[in-house]
Amino acid sequence: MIRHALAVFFLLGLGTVFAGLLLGYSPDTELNLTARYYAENTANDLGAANIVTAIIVTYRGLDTLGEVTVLFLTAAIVALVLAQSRHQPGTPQRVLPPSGELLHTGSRLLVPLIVLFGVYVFVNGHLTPGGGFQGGAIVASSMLLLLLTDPLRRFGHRMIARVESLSGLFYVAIGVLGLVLAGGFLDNRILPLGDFGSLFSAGAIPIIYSLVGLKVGAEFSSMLVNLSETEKPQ
Amino acid sequence: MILVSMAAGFLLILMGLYGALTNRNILRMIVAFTIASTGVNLVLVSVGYLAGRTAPILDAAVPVADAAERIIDPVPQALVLTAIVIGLGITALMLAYAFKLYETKRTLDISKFTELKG
Amino acid sequence: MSPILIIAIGLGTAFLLAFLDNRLRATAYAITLVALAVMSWIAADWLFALSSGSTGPVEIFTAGTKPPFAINLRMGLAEAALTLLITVTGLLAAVFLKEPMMRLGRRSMAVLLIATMSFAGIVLTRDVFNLFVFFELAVISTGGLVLLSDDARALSAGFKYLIVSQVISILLLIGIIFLYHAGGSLNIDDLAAASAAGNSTVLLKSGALAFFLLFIALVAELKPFPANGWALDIYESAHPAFSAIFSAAAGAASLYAVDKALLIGGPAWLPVATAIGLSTFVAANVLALSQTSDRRLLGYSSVAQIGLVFAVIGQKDLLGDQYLFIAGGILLAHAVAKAGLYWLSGTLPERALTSWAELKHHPVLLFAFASFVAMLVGLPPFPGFYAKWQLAHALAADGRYLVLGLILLGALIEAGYLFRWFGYALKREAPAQQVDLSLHKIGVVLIAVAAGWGLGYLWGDLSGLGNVLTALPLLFALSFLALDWLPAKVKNAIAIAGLVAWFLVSYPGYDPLRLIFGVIILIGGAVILLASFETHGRRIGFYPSAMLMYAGLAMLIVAEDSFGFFAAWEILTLGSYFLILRGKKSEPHALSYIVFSLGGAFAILAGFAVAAQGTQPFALQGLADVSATFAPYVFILLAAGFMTKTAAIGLHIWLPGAHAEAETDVSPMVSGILLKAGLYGFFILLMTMGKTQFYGVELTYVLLWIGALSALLGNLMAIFQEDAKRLLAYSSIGQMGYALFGLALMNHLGWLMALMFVINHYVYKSMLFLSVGGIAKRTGTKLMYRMGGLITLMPLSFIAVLVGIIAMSGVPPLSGFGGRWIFYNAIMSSDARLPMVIIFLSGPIAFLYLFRLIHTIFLGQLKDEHRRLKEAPFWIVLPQMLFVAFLIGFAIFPGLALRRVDAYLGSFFPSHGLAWEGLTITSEYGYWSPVSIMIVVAVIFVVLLAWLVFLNHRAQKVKQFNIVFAAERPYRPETTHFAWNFFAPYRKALGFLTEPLVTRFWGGITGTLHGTADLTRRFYTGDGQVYAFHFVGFVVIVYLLSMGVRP
Amino acid sequence: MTFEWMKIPFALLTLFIVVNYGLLLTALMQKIAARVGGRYGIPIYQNYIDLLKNYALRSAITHGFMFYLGPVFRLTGGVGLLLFVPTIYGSAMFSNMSFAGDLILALYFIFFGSLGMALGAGESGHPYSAIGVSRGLSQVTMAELPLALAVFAIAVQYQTLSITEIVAAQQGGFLHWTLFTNPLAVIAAMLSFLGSMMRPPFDVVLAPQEIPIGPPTEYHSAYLALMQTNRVIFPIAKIVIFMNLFFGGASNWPVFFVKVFAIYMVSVLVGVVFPRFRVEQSIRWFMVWAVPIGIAAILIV
Amino acid sequence: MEAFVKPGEKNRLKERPERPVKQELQPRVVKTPDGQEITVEPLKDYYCEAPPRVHPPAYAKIVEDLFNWARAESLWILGFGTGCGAIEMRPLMTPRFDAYRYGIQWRPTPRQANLFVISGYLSVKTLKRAIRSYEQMQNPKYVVGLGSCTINGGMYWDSYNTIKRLDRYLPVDLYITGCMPRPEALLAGFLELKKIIKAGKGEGANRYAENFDWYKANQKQVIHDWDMPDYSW
Repeated sequence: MIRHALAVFFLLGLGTVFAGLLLGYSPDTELNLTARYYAENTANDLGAANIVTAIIVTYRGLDTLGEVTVLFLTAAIVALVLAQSRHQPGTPQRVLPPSGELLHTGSRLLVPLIVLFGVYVFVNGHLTPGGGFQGGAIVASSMLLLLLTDPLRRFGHRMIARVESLSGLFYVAIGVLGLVLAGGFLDNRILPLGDFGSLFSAGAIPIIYSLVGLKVGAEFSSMLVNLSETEKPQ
Repeated sequence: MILVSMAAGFLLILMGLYGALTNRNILRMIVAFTIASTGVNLVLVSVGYLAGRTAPILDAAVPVADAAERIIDPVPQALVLTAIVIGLGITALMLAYAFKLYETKRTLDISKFTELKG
Repeated sequence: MSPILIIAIGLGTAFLLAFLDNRLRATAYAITLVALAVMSWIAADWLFALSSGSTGPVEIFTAGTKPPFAINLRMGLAEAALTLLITVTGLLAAVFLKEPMMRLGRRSMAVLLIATMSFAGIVLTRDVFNLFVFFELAVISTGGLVLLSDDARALSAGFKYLIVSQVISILLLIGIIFLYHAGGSLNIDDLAAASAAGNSTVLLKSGALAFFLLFIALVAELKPFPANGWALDIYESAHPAFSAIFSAAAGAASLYAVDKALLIGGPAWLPVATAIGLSTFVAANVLALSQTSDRRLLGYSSVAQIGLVFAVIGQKDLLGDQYLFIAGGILLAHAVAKAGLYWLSGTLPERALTSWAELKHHPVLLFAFASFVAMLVGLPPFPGFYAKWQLAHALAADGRYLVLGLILLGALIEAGYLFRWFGYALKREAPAQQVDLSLHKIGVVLIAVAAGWGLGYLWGDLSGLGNVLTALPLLFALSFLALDWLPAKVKNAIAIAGLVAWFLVSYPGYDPLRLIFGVIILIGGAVILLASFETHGRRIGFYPSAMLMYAGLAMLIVAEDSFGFFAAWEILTLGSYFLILRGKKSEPHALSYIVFSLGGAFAILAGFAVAAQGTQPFALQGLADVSATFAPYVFILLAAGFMTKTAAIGLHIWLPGAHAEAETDVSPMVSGILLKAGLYGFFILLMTMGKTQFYGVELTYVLLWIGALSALLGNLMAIFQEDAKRLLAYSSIGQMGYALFGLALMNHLGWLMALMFVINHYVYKSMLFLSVGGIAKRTGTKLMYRMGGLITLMPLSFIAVLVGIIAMSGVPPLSGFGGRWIFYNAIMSSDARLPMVIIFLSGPIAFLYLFRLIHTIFLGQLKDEHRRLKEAPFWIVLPQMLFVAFLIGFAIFPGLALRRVDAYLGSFFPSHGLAWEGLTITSEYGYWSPVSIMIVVAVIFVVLLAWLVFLNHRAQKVKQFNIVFAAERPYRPETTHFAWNFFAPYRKALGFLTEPLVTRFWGGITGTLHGTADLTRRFYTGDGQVYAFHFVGFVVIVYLLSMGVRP
Repeated sequence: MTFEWMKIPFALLTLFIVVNYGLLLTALMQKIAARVGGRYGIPIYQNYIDLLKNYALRSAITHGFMFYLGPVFRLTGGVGLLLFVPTIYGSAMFSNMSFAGDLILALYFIFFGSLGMALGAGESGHPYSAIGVSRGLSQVTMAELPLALAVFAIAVQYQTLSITEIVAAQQGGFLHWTLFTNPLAVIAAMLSFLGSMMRPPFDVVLAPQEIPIGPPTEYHSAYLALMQTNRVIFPIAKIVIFMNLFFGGASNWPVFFVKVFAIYMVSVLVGVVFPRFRVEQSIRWFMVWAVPIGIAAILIV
Repeated sequence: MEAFVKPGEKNRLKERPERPVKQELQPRVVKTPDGQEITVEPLKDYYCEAPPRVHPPAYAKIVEDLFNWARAESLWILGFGTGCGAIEMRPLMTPRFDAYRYGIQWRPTPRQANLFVISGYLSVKTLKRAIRSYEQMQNPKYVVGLGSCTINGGMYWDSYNTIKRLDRYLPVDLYITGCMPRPEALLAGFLELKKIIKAGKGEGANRYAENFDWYKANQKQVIHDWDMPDYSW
């Protein structure tokens, strides 16, 4: 009881801070300096139609690299944490109720479509809403579907790891290329900006976003696979 | 209008924190934190919203020339994406930890993991 | 090489590792090391370029766009240094982590790389949100690296960390977004410029709140008290190599992040930083007192040190140019030492503090341990020392006495537990365990040691005050570290030669006062060292410690400015501590010695700082010109500091044990020579400041009382001791009381008497300690009642003691009388009457313990087991005989030493001098002719002796039981030797004066501290949820407090 | 005040006079004490016989080097003290060796004999000797304090440490004596004097049966004779200091005899009236009575 | 009954079997601080073993006469009451008898005393102490036997526990008869002793040294637990 009261008390204090923020908040009517710059210069500078994507991939590319790294790191650590809990060969396999026919058929039908859609989302990240993360998550959801269908299914860890690793490496490499060939680390203008609004435009953004998509997909997959392969503690 | 969503975000944060501070079950705590994270994300996007404007994607509806007058602030949107991903990463990590913790003690009660103290 | 490559290489390599086959672990490991090395190299390259001035700070833009529209990084001097620290720590940790990483595979290496990269990123980035991203990376990688530990408990610690960092990241994000809203930018410099320009939107209302959230979230990463339970759990349970990173690299990175954030907040937030930092520093140190696990203790110490640096950040406004020097000095010393200690702990299998005793078999590791402890405490020649000095001066100049006081208090507590721990390592029984002596682990530790010394050199160079490490005496002392493999006798010869040579070199530079001290320290030291020829083997560790003390003393008396004085003071304190610690049972006593000494040193530091008021360098002569506002405080602080060394009553409790339990040849060093350092300090103090009033109380008058009480109580306690060396030790308290009394008389003869005491006390106390030591060596005990009747077996020792006690008790015709004579003449011209009563009483009391000393050891009944004893070893007797010769010579010709000094003192006190006509010394009141006294006494004595021999020459020599024993005969020598509780009637009458009130007082203080620590520990329940509570509570409280006092 | 060879015969003469006077005086005092007890007492010349007998004893033993030296130290202390103090005021010759040092020398030289004696007694190996020494030292430390205070008081009063000058300052009628100019100091000093004379009530040091006469238990024959010699010289030497400091000194031998006798009588009178104190009792007694008077003396000077 | 044996004659009585020496006087092995084991023989190591010496008078008779006069006029009695006769000594210190006027006084330590008054019967146990005390006195020294018991055992003539003839054990200079002798008798005896001393006949100490073996044998004959050196210096 005391702990609840204390929690309420402390959160009331925190709430005061939030209330202060809330009450002191006056919505902008104009874009601020930074946002205005993006609105006015993104198209010319970077050639990306989706300003958010431009910000994510280029202006704040370092954040995104970090973001990708977070996923990579999480995947690695989850693998590390769960490494010991993998099913050991020789112990009796789990027995699970069979998944339904509906799920089987549905997944067979849907998985290619989902993958295709995911790829579409990240390839067009610089033009339309969406991008590498979203696309990657979609790709990974196909993996989830497969796992739901057959929980005992085993995936090639090496394959996933390779994709993950290579896409990451390329991402960093492109970043460094920006340093060498263009204005700085992760500058997308190492490639021609192309026609504004077309698929092959905005310099390296689509490539980077694709790499991010692949990487995110691979990482989520790897996490899912790892979690799925983990045995219940004996 | 925007204050409402922001207030909702703050409320979610406080609710999440309350849950995290009062539930002893680790899984419940993790869920509570995701609620709080959602609240944060909600607050984040609320801040960038400008009344009566549209998404920051340049297309036919939003020509480059008067983009500055037509779009909302793209920065919070970019930030929230990052925040979401990071939140996701941490959640995954906590889940993995939760699994391991359960494995060692066969319990998910946070107050049972107090070998280290003082 | 662009600094961004540090990040790119870290990430790229991490991704590359994932590509490798899991079986190619060795390759992966090699790649990791190479990557970390390259990262370090880049940072080092930058550091070199920036510090040599060949390039200025650079901004690194990403995305080819200028900030604030894209993320930018900055590489300046501070960034370069911190990045180097982080990457090198990462590299060394990787080396150290070889086994676990090879076991867990490439993923763990990738995590380490990312961790290192993200800490570097935190330092480099200038973007708030980017900071958040790097922070989260750091959090997650920490969550991964914690798992490298073999300790199963690390799992729960990691989870607790994740819980709290969830809360932190929530606050951080809210803060960032509202700050963005308020400032329209995410760039730190932009925001800072906006807020500095008084742009109302940034720091008003919601902007201020937003900044608060950002700030508090970043502060949380500094593990502030009490929201730091999670951090301690990690420190305790994680792999030590990771704890090293967590302490050194993560701590440094977080501090720098907060520092950057404060650019936005501006000076208004500095007091908050100060408050949080200081409370963390003090509280964590108090809590560390009651820790028994090495790693948890180090954790508390890390928390404390980070708190200290945070407090220093809070002083940013007044530190100006020195800010980086000070904060950097403390931070780097902490980082190197803490990392080193964690790595060292990684070589030991047991976690109890006492299990570090295993190190005593490994001198090199012990040296490393000592270096680290000294670094943490901020002793010379390490960077923390210079930083502490400058910090104290800056604080005192600005009147921030409370901050200064708390910092010094915390540092003292920290020194307490660290040196206690060091004492365990040296003195406790080593458990049956093996130190892991793998080359890579030891190598890492030694690199840390080297780095510490290197930084010490660097900081000394940068300080502008004189590099301690270039002082010749110190180098000479340190060279014994390298020579320690030589046999002790060779080293001894070198040491003696060094002392004498240094005396000859510096002789021309001494004025008469310094000459006396110089002779005692250098020549006197050499004479005592003769006794060290007695030891066999290599005597590892003795010579570096002893010579360190001598170096400090030699530097002390030539110091011209306050810095040189203080540095020398700390050096001699440290050296003597190691020296005292060598005694068999001296662990607790050495500890109380170092704690009292450091307490005193801090008082001196504060005193000098207050006196200097920012002037640097501050000549000691400048003490004379301290303004009247500060003068009494300066006087009190300095006097308190010096009194800890002279063991004035109240501050004396360290002395008896420290002197009594020290080795045979160490006791005379620490008693005969070391105590003089305090007196020298008093000379300087009184010479420059003279009489000083404090609220109408004359401070020298207070000193007079303290001196008198020390004399009385020291002597009184001495007479009740059963242990011969303890008796001598207590007697030193009394003797120093006399000297202090003489100085505080503030007249010519008083000072002359004090100087006479300086000389006499050196001679007879060294002599007595040596002979008692020699006897204890032969008899195997220091308890006087176990001895007895040794006069025929050890005649030379007897003569030494006899001459010693005659000289000491002031009985004519030996030199002690001269001291008394001058003393009486001195008090004649003083008005302080009451303290004299006490001094009068203590004089005869000295006679009591001296008689007891000679009686119970040499006279009375010889014991069964001592019947075949031999005289003390030649080398121990030799210096005693030199002293005897000197005492007799000095008794006849005191003018040899005193005349010049008398003239010299005349320049301070022209009146009441002595006249030296022929054989007679005349004062204003009386006269004294040492030669005549000697001749008259000798003639009478010889005549009477001849007469007695004529009458009694056929006397039958009888044996010890041939005594009249109430018509019975003695049973055993033990029961016939009247020695135990020798002055029983005295104890009945005056024993109440020796109640150990002072010991109880200090015991009460330490007890309270430990009690507080034990009570506060309960706060850390170990429950991760409670820790989250702590954090939320912390936020709320800081909010209420900081908002309460600010608009 | 320098050394001349002529001083040696005069010193010997002083010594001779004092020894004889002392022998007679102590016998007389014993007789007086006997008369108080209703006894006839020893013959006035008894001390000479005892001394002669002890010197004439045929055998002796020795416990060792310091045992041998103890009495020598003791007597050197007595003789030295006598010679370091000016005996007759105004006589350069009977000032003896006082050119060697002033009042401080005299005060500290008192300990010389005690120290040697204590060492000799210690080497005898007899526990009772040690107990006696322990008692004696304990008592004397506290007994000395009022004296030190008184001496300091009058040194301040006369602004000198030279005994001769202190005596000189008291000349011109007995009202100039310190006794009347500074009575508190004199009282304190005389109380201290009682404590140092080894007479009741402060003679537990020598408790004859409990610790057979304490420190000299083992001494006999010529050793004892030396100590007996000292026993007649030393109190007089001490009394001479008191006389010089507090009672105007003596400008010729008859005055000397009278004043010494009178001062000696003080301790005898007290001694025959009071029973013995234990050591801690006497320490407390000095603390409670003598020391405060001494402190008062130095405070009002 | 004891046979009468003249001084100088060999004791013809058969030797009694020796009793084992007391534990504390037996040789013992002790460990020195440096670890050696040494044997301590208390009787040898702690006591002087030299026999007493005969001390001749001064070379010149006149000097010796002077000395003897002084010795006679300064009789220091050892304050050791050995038997019931000791009670008669106390009155000598009182105003009524006041022995001090004859130069007689009491000393608490044998080292400083010249006259040992064996005050009445002497039990065997006390004899041992008396011998020790006597031997610790310095030459010349005198023994006065007080009362009949010291002459022939007196009323204890057949006691198993007292000695009967003091002069078999110590060289007696003078007997004062009576049971008990009055203090006046004591004073008279002391004055008589003075005459003996002045006549140069008070050489008991030298007699004791000359016939040391005989005295020792006699002493050891009655003192069965002889646990001390032959001569107590």
